Parts: sequence; C-alpha cells; structure tokens
Amino acid sequence: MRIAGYGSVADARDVSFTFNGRVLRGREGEPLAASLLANGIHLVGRSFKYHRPRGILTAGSEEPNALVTVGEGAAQEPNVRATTLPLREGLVARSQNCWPSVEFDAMAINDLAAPFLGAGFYYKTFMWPASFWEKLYEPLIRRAAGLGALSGAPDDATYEKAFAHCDLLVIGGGPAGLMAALQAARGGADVILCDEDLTPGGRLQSEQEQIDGVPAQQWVDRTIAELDSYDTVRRMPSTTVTGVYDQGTYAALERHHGRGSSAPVACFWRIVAKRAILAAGALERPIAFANNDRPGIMMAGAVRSYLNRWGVACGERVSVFGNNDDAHRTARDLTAAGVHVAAVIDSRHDAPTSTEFRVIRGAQVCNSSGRGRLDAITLRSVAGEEKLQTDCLAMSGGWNPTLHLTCHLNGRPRWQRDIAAFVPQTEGSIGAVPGLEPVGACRGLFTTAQALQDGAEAAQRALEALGKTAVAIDVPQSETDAYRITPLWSVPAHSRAHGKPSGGFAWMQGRAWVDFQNDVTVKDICQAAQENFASVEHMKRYTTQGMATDQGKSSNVLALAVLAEATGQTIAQTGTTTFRPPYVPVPLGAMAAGATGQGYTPRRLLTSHAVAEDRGATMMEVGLWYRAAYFPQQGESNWRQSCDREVGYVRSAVGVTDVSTLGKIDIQGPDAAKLLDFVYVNRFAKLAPGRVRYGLMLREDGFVMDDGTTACLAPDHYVMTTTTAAAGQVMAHLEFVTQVMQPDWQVRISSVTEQWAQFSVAGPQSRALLDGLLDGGFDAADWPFMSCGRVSIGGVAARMFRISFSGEEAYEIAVPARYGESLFTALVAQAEALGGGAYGMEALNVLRLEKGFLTHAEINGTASLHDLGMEGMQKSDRPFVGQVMAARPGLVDKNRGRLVGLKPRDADQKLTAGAHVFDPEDTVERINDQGYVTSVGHSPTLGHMIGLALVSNGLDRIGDPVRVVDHTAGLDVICEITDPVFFDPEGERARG
Amino acid sequence: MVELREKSPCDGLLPLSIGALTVTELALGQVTSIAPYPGQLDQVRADMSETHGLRWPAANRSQSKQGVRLLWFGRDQALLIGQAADPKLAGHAALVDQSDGWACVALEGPGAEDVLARLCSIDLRPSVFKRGHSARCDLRHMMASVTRLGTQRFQIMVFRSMAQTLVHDLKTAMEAVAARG
Amino acid sequence: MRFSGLRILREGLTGNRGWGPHWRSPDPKAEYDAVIIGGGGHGLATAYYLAKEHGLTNIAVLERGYLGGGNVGRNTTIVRANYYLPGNSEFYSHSLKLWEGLEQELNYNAMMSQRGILNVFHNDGQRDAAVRRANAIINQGDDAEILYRDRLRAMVPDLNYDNNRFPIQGALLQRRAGTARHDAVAWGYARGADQRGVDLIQNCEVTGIRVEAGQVVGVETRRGPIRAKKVAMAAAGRSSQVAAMAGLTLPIESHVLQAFVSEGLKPIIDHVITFAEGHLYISQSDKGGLVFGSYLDLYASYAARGNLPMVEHTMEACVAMLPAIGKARLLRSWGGIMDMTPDGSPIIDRTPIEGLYLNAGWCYGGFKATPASGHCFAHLIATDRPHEAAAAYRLDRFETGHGLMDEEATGAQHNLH
Amino acid sequence: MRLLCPICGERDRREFTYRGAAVAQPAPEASAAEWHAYVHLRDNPAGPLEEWWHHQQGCGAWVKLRRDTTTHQMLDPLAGQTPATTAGRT
Repeated sequence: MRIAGYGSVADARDVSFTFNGRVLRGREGEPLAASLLANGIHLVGRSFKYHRPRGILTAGSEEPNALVTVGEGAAQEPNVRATTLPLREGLVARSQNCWPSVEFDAMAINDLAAPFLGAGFYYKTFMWPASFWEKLYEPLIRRAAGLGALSGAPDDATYEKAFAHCDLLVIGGGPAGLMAALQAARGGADVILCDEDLTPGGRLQSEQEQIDGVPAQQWVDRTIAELDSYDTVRRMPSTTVTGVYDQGTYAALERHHGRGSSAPVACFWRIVAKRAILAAGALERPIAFANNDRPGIMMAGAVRSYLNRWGVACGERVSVFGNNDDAHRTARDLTAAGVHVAAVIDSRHDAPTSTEFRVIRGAQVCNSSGRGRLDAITLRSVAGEEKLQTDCLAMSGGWNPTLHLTCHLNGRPRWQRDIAAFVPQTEGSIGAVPGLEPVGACRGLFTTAQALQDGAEAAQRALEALGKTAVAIDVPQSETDAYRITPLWSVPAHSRAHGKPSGGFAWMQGRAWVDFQNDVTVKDICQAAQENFASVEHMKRYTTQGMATDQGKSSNVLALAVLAEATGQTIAQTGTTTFRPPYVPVPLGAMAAGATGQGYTPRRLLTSHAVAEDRGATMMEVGLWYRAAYFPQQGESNWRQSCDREVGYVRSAVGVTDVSTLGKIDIQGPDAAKLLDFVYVNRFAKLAPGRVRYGLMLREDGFVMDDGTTACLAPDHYVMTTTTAAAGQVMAHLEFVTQVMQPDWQVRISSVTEQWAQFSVAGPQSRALLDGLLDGGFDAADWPFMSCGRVSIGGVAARMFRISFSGEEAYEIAVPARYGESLFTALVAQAEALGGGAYGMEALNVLRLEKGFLTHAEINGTASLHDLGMEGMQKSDRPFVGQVMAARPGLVDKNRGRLVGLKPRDADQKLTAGAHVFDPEDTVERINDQGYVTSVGHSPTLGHMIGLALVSNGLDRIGDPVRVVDHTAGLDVICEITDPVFFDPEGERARG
Repeated sequence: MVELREKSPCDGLLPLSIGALTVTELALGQVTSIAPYPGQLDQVRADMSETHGLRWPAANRSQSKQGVRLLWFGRDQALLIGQAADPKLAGHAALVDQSDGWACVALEGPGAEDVLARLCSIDLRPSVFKRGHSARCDLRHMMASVTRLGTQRFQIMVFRSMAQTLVHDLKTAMEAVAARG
Repeated sequence: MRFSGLRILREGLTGNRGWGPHWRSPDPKAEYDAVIIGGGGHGLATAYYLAKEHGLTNIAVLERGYLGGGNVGRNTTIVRANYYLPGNSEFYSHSLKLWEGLEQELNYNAMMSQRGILNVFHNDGQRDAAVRRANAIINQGDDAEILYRDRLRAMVPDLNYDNNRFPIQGALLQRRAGTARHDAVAWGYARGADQRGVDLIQNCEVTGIRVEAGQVVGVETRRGPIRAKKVAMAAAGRSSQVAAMAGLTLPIESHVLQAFVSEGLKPIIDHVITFAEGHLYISQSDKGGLVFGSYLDLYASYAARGNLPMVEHTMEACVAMLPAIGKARLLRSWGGIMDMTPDGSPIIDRTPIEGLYLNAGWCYGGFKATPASGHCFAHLIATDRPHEAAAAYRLDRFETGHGLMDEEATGAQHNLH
Repeated sequence: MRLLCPICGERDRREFTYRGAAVAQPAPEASAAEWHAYVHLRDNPAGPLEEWWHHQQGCGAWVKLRRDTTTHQMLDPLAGQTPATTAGRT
C-alpha cells in the first residue's frame, strides 16, 4: 500500500515489471521489494531446506529470504536480493527454489518431515547400501538444495576492474560516514567515500529525524553538495566495500544500474588507502519465536524504511514486537502516516508507553499464524496468551554493529553488555585492521548525534596521522535519544506452565527460526549442544547456521545467544563471531573482469605470426607464445603428412622456422665468463669470441633447470639462449645470482628476446640459401660448426649462429625485430626455391628426436644430469650452482631412470608418450615399473616411430627388449632400447 | 640483394580513438639500455653528462633534452632514447640495443588516468605521479613501463610481442571509461 | 549409540530428545600410553586406528582449539588417488580404498561422493603428462581414463571449448575420485575413537615436549603436564612449531592456500574438475555452492587468510574455463595453512628422538590422505615400523636424494608445489 | 598486500614473486649437510621472517624484506634493501 506524500520516489516514473508471470507496476529506482510490498505481495520465495513460504525480512543487502531470479537465457541471474534490486521498466523476476510455483511448492513436503530432518540428520543415515549415495540419495539432495539456477550459457555481461588510491577511505554514507568525509575533505585529504546505497544518507533516509533544525535529508543534500565541490573527494555510490586485505588494500564492488547494454554491469575495485574509516552502521536482528519466519513478519527498521524512504506501508494493521526503544519508532512513524498499529509488544516491563498506540509491556510474541502471509500473532504475558489479528509484524531484537570488515584480518569482536551486541575490537589488538577506525553505529554508538561526532573526530585523527593540518570540528545538532535494550533472544513456544511438548506435530509447531535462509531453528542449536557440538564453530558447522548467502548477518549473534543459553554459559564464554570476505556476495565475473576467452593471459605473437597464418599454419600455444605447428599444403589431409614433408625439407633441402620464442639473454661485463662458469655445469671460461657452446644449468637443488647455447660475441659479451619454457625462470635465476649471490661481479644481464627475431635455416641447402641472402655472399669456410658472428642482410646488421637442433647443417639468423616479418618471408621464399620451405613445431620435434636432443619433456624438473647422460659435462675444479646437491647419492643412483631411445620391434608399431616401460617377462603393475616414455614421433627419415624414455639403469640395457604399455591407448608393444641418438650419431651432417 | 622492410610493433593496430581518448604509436628511434656495472654508477653518471649532456635519472624518473631522453627503466638501468649511445659509456656499463624490443604507445585525453587505473595497480594520482615520473609496473599481467608525459598524456611500453594484447586491453578500458560518460 | 534411519525416525517421533553427545569431553589424565598432538583429521584418524587396529586405547588426542578446526575443516573436500610417482601411488591408492568403506566403518555419513575427477589438459605436453599419470594410476591398480575433447564435451558441456586462450584438449578421468563432507570425516573419526575409549581433549594446547636422554617422556600443556611413552605429532599447519619444541628443524615452510565458495546454485557442475592452466579446481557441494581454489598465495604465512592477487587469479581462471559461472557470486573465502615440503610430498616417519613420531608436510594433499595417514601413522606408532603404503615418506629423503616425490616437478622451493 | 620495494616504493604484491626465507648461502666448499640445510630446512617462524621477493613485474630487483608471518605486517621497512644496489637509490 502506498502512502501519499511519503518516500523519495514519489515523483519517480511509473514502470511495469513482471513477477512470477504477473505484470505489475512500480516506481522506477525503488527496490523490487518495495514494489512487491506496494502491490500487497509478501510471499516471495521458499526456504532452502523445508521450502517454507518466505517474505521480505529486511530492506538491505543482508536479506536472507527474498531472493529472486532475474532475466532469462544467458542474462539469467539467480539469487538476486529483491531488497537491493532497483526497479526498471521491463524487469522480469521470479521466485526460485520452488516448483511448480511459489504458492504451491511440491517440496514443501519436506516441512512435514521436519522432525526427521533436524540438525545433522544426514550424518546419521543414507549409508545403506553404500552405492546408493551416488545413485539415489545425493542426486535427490542436490536437486532439492541449491537456490537459484544459472542458465548454463556463457555469462553475457561485461564487467570491469580498476584500482584506486587515496589518503582516506570512508566506508558508508550515513551520518557518521558523511561527517567523516566532510571533515577529512575540509582538512585537505584525498578521500574516497564508498556507499553501498545508490543515494546518500544511510539510515537517515529511513528515519524521521532533524539535523541542524532541518529534516535530515536537507542536511544530507547540503553535505553532498559541499563534498562534491572538492576535487579531492571521490564519491562512489552503489559501491560496497567487500573485503579488507593487507597494507590498506580494500576490495569493493560498484554496481552500475541500468546503463547501455554493452556497458559493464559492475566494477570490481581494488582501493589502496593510507587510512580508513568504517561507518557501516548496524543491522537489526530478529527474535526467535515459533513460526517467526512467516511472510509479513519483518524487521522493524525495514518496515520504517519501506514507509519513510519508499512510501510503502507493509501492512494495514501492523504490530510491533521488540526489546528496545528503537522498535517504538516504527509504531510512531506508522501512526503518523495513518497506518493502523495494532499493538507494540515490548518484552521489557519498563518499556515506554504511548498515547498514540497500544503498548503491551512485559509481553512476548510466541507464535504466528496465517497461510502464506501473516494473519495473527499470539502474545504471552503474565495475563496469559492472547491472539492478535495483524497482517504485518515489525520485530526488533536490537541492533548488531556492522563490524564485518573489522574481522577480515582475523579480528575477533568483543561483547558489549549494555547494547547486548558485539563491537569491533580496539585498534592495535590482535587481528585488528591497521589504520581502520570504526565509527558510529558500527561500533555501538547508535544515536545520530553520536554518529556525527564520532565520524568527525575519527576524521580528525586520520588527518593527523596523514600529516594534514586539522580544521575545527563543526558538528550539527541532532537526535540524541538514547538506545535502551534488555536482551531477549528467543521465546519458548509454550509457556513453562504447559511443560515441554513431546514429539511429532507439537515439536514442529514449536520451531523458532534463527537462520532463515538455511532453516536453522532454536531446536537445531539446542540439539547440537546436546550432541556436544557445544563450541560455536562446531554448532555452526553441524547446523549450517551462518553458511547461507547472507553469511549469518541476521542470525549469527542470535545463534550464539541461543547456544549460550543451551549450554548454560555467557555469550562471552561461548565464543565470538567472525566474518570472512566478501561482505556481500560478489559476481565471479566482476572479480575476473576481462579474463573471459582470449583475455585470460597476454598473447605473445611472433613477427612471423601474420605470415604464418596467411600460409594456413595451425598455431599452437607454447607458454604465452603462439607458434606454427605445421604449414599444411593442398592435398594433405592430416598433420602427419605435413610434418613428414617438413622434416624432409630439412633432411634433404632446407627448412626455415621461427625460433624467436627461445629466451635470449645478453650478458656483458668483465666478469661475464665467470658468471657463465658459475651457472653452467660445464666450462665456459675459455670460450673464444666467435664461438658457441652448449651448456646445462642446474637449480640449487641439483636437478637440471635448463639447457641452451651461449655465444661469445666479444671477450666480455655473450648471448645466452634458453628454452622457451624456462626463459622466465632462467632470467629470474640469473638476476638472483648476480644481485644476491655474486653482487660484486662486474656483469649485467638483460633480456633481448624481444629485440631480435631469430630464424633457423637448416638443411643441406642452407649454404645455398645463405649465399643468396647475405650481403657479399656466404663462404662456409668462415663458419665452422658452433661459430657465430655478424652478417649483413639487405644492409641490415644481423647476427648469425651456426648451431643445429636438427642434426643438419644449420644457421640461426637474428635481425632486429622490425625486420622479422620481412626476413621470414624472404627466407621461406628462398627455401622454397631450393626445394624446401617453412617448417613448424611438429617437424622441429621429430628432427630433434631423431638426434636425441633434449626438450622440457626430458628436462622435466625431476631429471638429474645423470638421468640425462650428461654427468660427464660437469667441471670439477670450480663451483657452480647446484654442484653439491647434484652429488647426493639419490641423484646419481644407477637405478634411476636414464635417458635412452626406444624403437619398436615391428616398424609399423605405434608408440605413445606417457607409456610405461616394463621388462618383457614382468606383469604390468606398479612394482615392476621400469620407467616411461617422454617423447615420441614418427621419423620419416627412419620409417618408423621413435621415442625417448627414462628407463631404470637404461644405459646398461641398450639393445635389450622392453615392454611398453599405454593402457589409455590400448598399446602393449615390445621395443628395443637404443642409444638416444637415432640419426647420424657421429654428427657429421651438422658439422658439414 | 634482399630488401628487408621495417614493421612497427603496433602496425595495423593503431591509432585508436574512443570518445575523447586516443592511443597512437610512438616511434622511439634508437633505444639503448644502459646498465652500469656494480659500483660504477658515478662513473657512468659522469660519462653520461659528458657525452650526452644528460643527467642520470633518479629511480622512477625520466630526463630529456632536445629530443633525447634518458628513461629510468628498472634497477640500475636506463634507456637512452633518440640517440645512439656514446661508446665511451661501454667502459662502465652494459649497453644493449633495445630499439626493437618494445611496443610504445601514447595514451592521451581526458580520463587517461582512469583508463590506466583499469590496467595498473600503481598510484597514478597527479599529486603522486607527476609529469616525467615513470614506473616499471604490471599492466594486466604484462611487464610495462608507464611514464607521464603530460597532464592527460602517458607513454606505455610493453614487450613488442604483446602489442596486440596491449591495444586490446587499452581499448576495453577506454570503452569502459567512455561508458561512464 | 548407533546411527540409522530407524533411529532418526524414532527420535523424530519423540521430540529428538534422545540424541547423546557424539563424543565425551574428558579431562586429561596424568599419563597415557601415547598422546597425539593435533585433533584434526589426521590426528583423529590416527587415534581411531590405534584403538581399533592396534588395541591402544589408553591414548589421548590433544587439540589446541576445537576438534576438526584445522585444515580438515577448511579445504575443498577433494578425494582422489591420481598420483603418479612411486610412494604417492600406493599411499593414495590405499587411502581411496579406506575412503570407500568409511561410512560403514565409522557409522557416520561422511558423504563420500564418487562423482569422478577430471584433470583437464590443454596442450600436447600436458596431454603426455596426463597419459603418463593415467598409466601410473592403472599400473597401481586404480582407475583412470583419458577422454579427448569430444567425449569430454559430451560429459561436461559447459566448459569453454570454443574460445579458450588455452584450448581444452581432453582430460584424465578418475571415476572413483570425488568429494566428501570434510567436517563429517573429522567428526566420524572422533566419535569412533571416543567410542573406543580414546580421550579427545579440546582447548588443550601443547606447550612443550619433554625429552630425557633422547627419549620422549611426555608433553606440557595448558592443562598441565601429561606423561607419555610415545608422542605423535599430527599438527599440519603448525608442524614446525610443534617439532621445534623437541628441538627439530623440519624441511617445511608454511603457506596459505585460499579456498572459495559461491552462493548456493542448482546443480551445474557434476564432477570435480581441475585445469592444468591456472591450477584451478572446482566442484559443487551437495548444498549447491561451487567450491574452488587454485594456487597458494605463495608467501609464507600463518594467517589463515589471503590476498587479492590470488583471489583474482582464481576468479579469472574460473570464467576463462567455465564461462557459464560468471554470474555466480562468491560467498565466502578463507585460508588454510599448508605445510609445504621441498618435494610437495608428506612425511610420516620416526624422528631422531625415540618415541617421537612425525606426521607432517601434507602440502595440498592432506584431506584426501586422511584415512591412510591415520592408518599408516597408527601402524608406525604401534609397531615402530612404517606401513608398507607409507614407507616412502621418509624424513631423510631430502638429504640423501633417494625417493623424492616431486609430482609438480618444480624442485626444492617450498611454495612451488 | 603491499610490499615496499626500496627502489619503486610501495607496490601491490601482484608485481612480485616469492622465493622464500632469506637463508645465508653456504660456501661452495661447504658440506653436503650444510647445503641440505640451506636448500631444505626452514626455521619457519610464526612471527618475523626475512625473505626474498623479486620485483619481477617492476624494476627487477631482488628485495629482502622482514615480515610477520602471522599478521603479514611489514617490519623495519627501511631495512628493505636490494642486496646489490649499485646505483638505483638516488
């Protein structure tokens, strides 16, 4: 029911929306919950476990009940709180967790079985027969549980993420937060003011109060105008601070309401603040009494919000139930608005009275009735029980400071007896957030006057801490009514005179809800205590209290109090409550903004990328890089044909491939050779200018890190190559060596991977190609195997290295990357003219396999030098990284897997990488395992498949037969162990 | 003789305009990394001043004089931009040609800071990150160098191979900023 | 009291007033035959098997806080036996077999759900590693299959098959793997141990280990000294501090691993799925929450909470691999403290001190190990000989280099496993 | 989490990689037992810890920091030094 003259949306546009298929009207910008209430709709959803009818409990993000699903198809969004969803034209929302409809939910049968579904029932049954868990019980439970549903389609929304920095972060736009921001701004601080609400004022928007002698909203407007006049103030409405992290890092979710279809729907902020003020207010808590979960039973403060802020009366005959003075405000405001107040039931004997409405002191509400909506409550007082007709009950069990963020660094709140609530621990105690100061209601100061004063003073302290000049505090006059409360947590369903009820129906009738969404009742908590789940952590885990989407915002303190009563302890003895990030649930998509599809990591593209793609190359990811796997030609129907052809280029003509992804590290300085000697196991000190050497380096634990070649360009200038996979690791390692281990050595390293585009020209025709390419032609006599030097191509200064990863005579040419594409094009054209062409990773792999060269399939992080047959490379007269650890007995044991070649006995036989190796006479089981196959390929040169393997004691078994088994491929073949070098073992071809 | 054609890192990707924001590629010309050997900074500083008339930049700063710039580029490292390095410097520092290693763009226009704030975690407030200030930092998982060239103008460098990703990420961020109006 | 459906029916009809404590809360005695430091999953399981298999019932579990309050209560509940290195293979195989009969054994429904785990691979190298792993699993006697793209897609259609930065090639499937209700595992073992006479003592922090002439003689606790001939340490997350009380320095660095859960959703993910790119793992609990995580935060920590970079990485991996869950909301995040060892594998061994036993270094793998860890540790404590399934978990392997089990192959940097 | 790079100032943790405790390296000729202790064994304190961070996505410096492992608070921020700063701190 709308109340004329009330609410901030009185002038808003009338829009239509759909709820559960019904077309309704509401006011643009008001929360969906207000629109539903204005339309007389209280029944909005069904509870998690018992599928009980549920209405709207609150007016904020803490709502446990009124969760709806919005939108359809890829836009479908489950679990949206109706209390915070702004209404817009055409909004489509529906109830969830019910079938066929929210009014008639078949699963409500669960409620009838409630006596058997109490706390932890599932730990005690569903165990027989064992196989039925997956087949029957679990699918049933999964279907019944859950809340809303995702559509299954990729999320269609876009999100953004951003960083912000400030001197002072103010969290909350109520009186305390506004006052703090104002004071800080006046003092010249860079301020960010985050407010969960779209409009400023916080609780002031929901109350009838005056500040500085004018309606509070006018003061809010004035304050906002002043804040907006400062360049140093950034106001962020609709932004909930969701998490606190170390060193003043705060996470926040900003929601963008109703903008263009492609615009981001939310922004996930990372805010870095030197200081922060938490002015998050307080949340009202319910009272547990039988059937307190009925639609129409709401928080008293929420009833005021809907009235004062949104101009909606939640009922025609409203009753109020509370244990504190604040509850009376609801009755006062409703009466003033002309809404009938049936009674205020206050559990305190000394509660204030009123001339405007009936106050029943020292009484409690002990039950409710109504089908899908409240129609009556039962009161109990010394006079006995009384039934009262009412269509809305506004309840208030008191207020809990919204201290959640103060717990995110493991802080533990402390109990404050006079307000019967937890308050944040003091700054400096264990787990307190450094630099964060709670103010106002979120530290238990509940009046507006206290909030304003506290906010201003905290800002003043922040200014001091920031080294800013303080300005005088000017706090306006406002409400000073004290908040008085006498705790009342739960009301027994039956007065003591009637004795305790027995089982069955009476048991069910007595259920009083603590955690509305997860359907945890007082009985559940008592049962947990009875079963010795008496610590609060055990109780929570056993009953699931506080695990629902509201993270127990309304239920945690109540549950703790009920547990304390059940165990006969004080609340302080029972424990405390804590909270984890995020404060409100955050869409994964927002925290992951930009990471969908190709955006997940950067893409590194070679200078030859476009040319390779134009030639139809199939690209593959290698780390962040893309490399051509093979270049298919017409008439080829599978990759093997392309690969075989490309191998043939290199073995019989000339092939060209882009090797720029290999790490290239420039090493300069008088101590450069010393560094190389220190990081490589083999000797580099004597490497002469113009020469290249292969090297292996170890990790500090003695296992092999990487291999590669290093060229000496000048006596104190080298360029090292690493594998593509280990480029980053080697660079970080060399930085550590030069900065930490040997900080005085006169040497500097820098990555030149990106500076040079480098191409391999390999094959017997490589000389011919170079002769046509290099300025001034090519004379092989100048370029012995493992030499390097400068060349010129079309006038461009280039480097050339005679090294080979294929076993053929081969050269790698490096040019500044701006020429990379052009050079690649030219090389391929010339290679094709010589009967060769471009080759990709597949052919490259086969070529190196034929030669037994290593990749990270063999240097796999667990291989020692000994395993790879490289132990002989170690120098003994000088230290190198990993030397001592590499000599551990376990790393040189002869029974370790050692690198060998494998060739199938039957030349047509397949081999697979990942197959395991056994002795032919052994059974195929783990205890007989002799090793595994690291790499395989079909060698077109040899006409059969070849593989490399790490086989126990392998080098002593060359020529022996082994059984190679890959269960996943149905492979079980006999192979012969061979030397890992299959082709040209003398290396004559490469030396030319 | 083969003729090699040059191609810039952002060839075909830029310029880009969204709303009042633009991204253009910056051609840096000759770029040399200068990394003094341990304990040699004072000598390099002197050599630099003598040979190029430039002061060695403090950490997170850049210097420029008559179109030649010296950009701090990391721990004990600076880039000399726009002029070949005098060989004398090689006596006490490692000189490495980096003319082709980096994609370099200028982001300009109102809201340029907001665009960068979607990509970098560094504090870009004008009071903190002033004209001539430079940072090596993370830019959406890329190693970057960000320099403020003017009130609404930034230079951004990432590895050459990541040019396409840089432009994509800038575009996405610019669209998000533009969508706020 | 024996739990059953019938019992629930009877209690339900009589007001649920007959349920008794799942375990007692005894005061500590002055002396036990053995005490176990740590009332987490492994400590409780150890106590249970000591009592049940070795008849050792004059024992106590000493817990600093509440039972099951450590990593057994804060993990992503995954159970699997898909390791590939000798040592791990037989141990986790043993563990999975114990899991399979656990509910009946304990008369406690731990909701072991053999829904299958899929380890998704994205490139040829990862495929080869998956094949190697699958074969190792099968050679051990457990189940494994390799599914290539089409079969995987038929089984799990909602992954990002079409526009993935790291395309999905296939997955290693182990059907017998799955999830279990983590708290219930601790509670079930606690109840089982308690029923056999073990004293489970909560709020009883051990503050010292008493050693005389190289032989352990007892512990100091906040509730007074307790004599014991054998002391067993099962305090993962705090192993270094506990061992330090006996003067031992362990090859362990403590790290925080964050875990995440979303709001409840109707079923959308039916398996446990892990991705080689991004190290993401995800499943959906029976209550409907998506439960997921990825890497450690990667810095040493004892604060059971993490920081944003790894939060964001995890979410990024989620939407990259499972674009359908972008609209799911993160409900809660938390951190657990991991004992990270130099090879990523655990330690179950005697120590240089007579009568002092060590169970530590579980890295990421502690939850799934719970039954076998307890079983093998109990065997070691009772017999002074390693159980054959855990014989590889020696403390001296780092020094000798024999029998290292570096499944991630990242070497002896503790945070890289 | 924010870390103080002595060169770049305070930066987000995402720009750094972590190596572990800053343990003194043995001499090359040290015994296998000493190397074993260096590579594997850790005091692993619940409290202040000296550790190596690499500002990999920033200036490239290896930075030794002291941090409390129970609170993540940075200790003695001015003690944060690159081990081999030759020049950069001006």
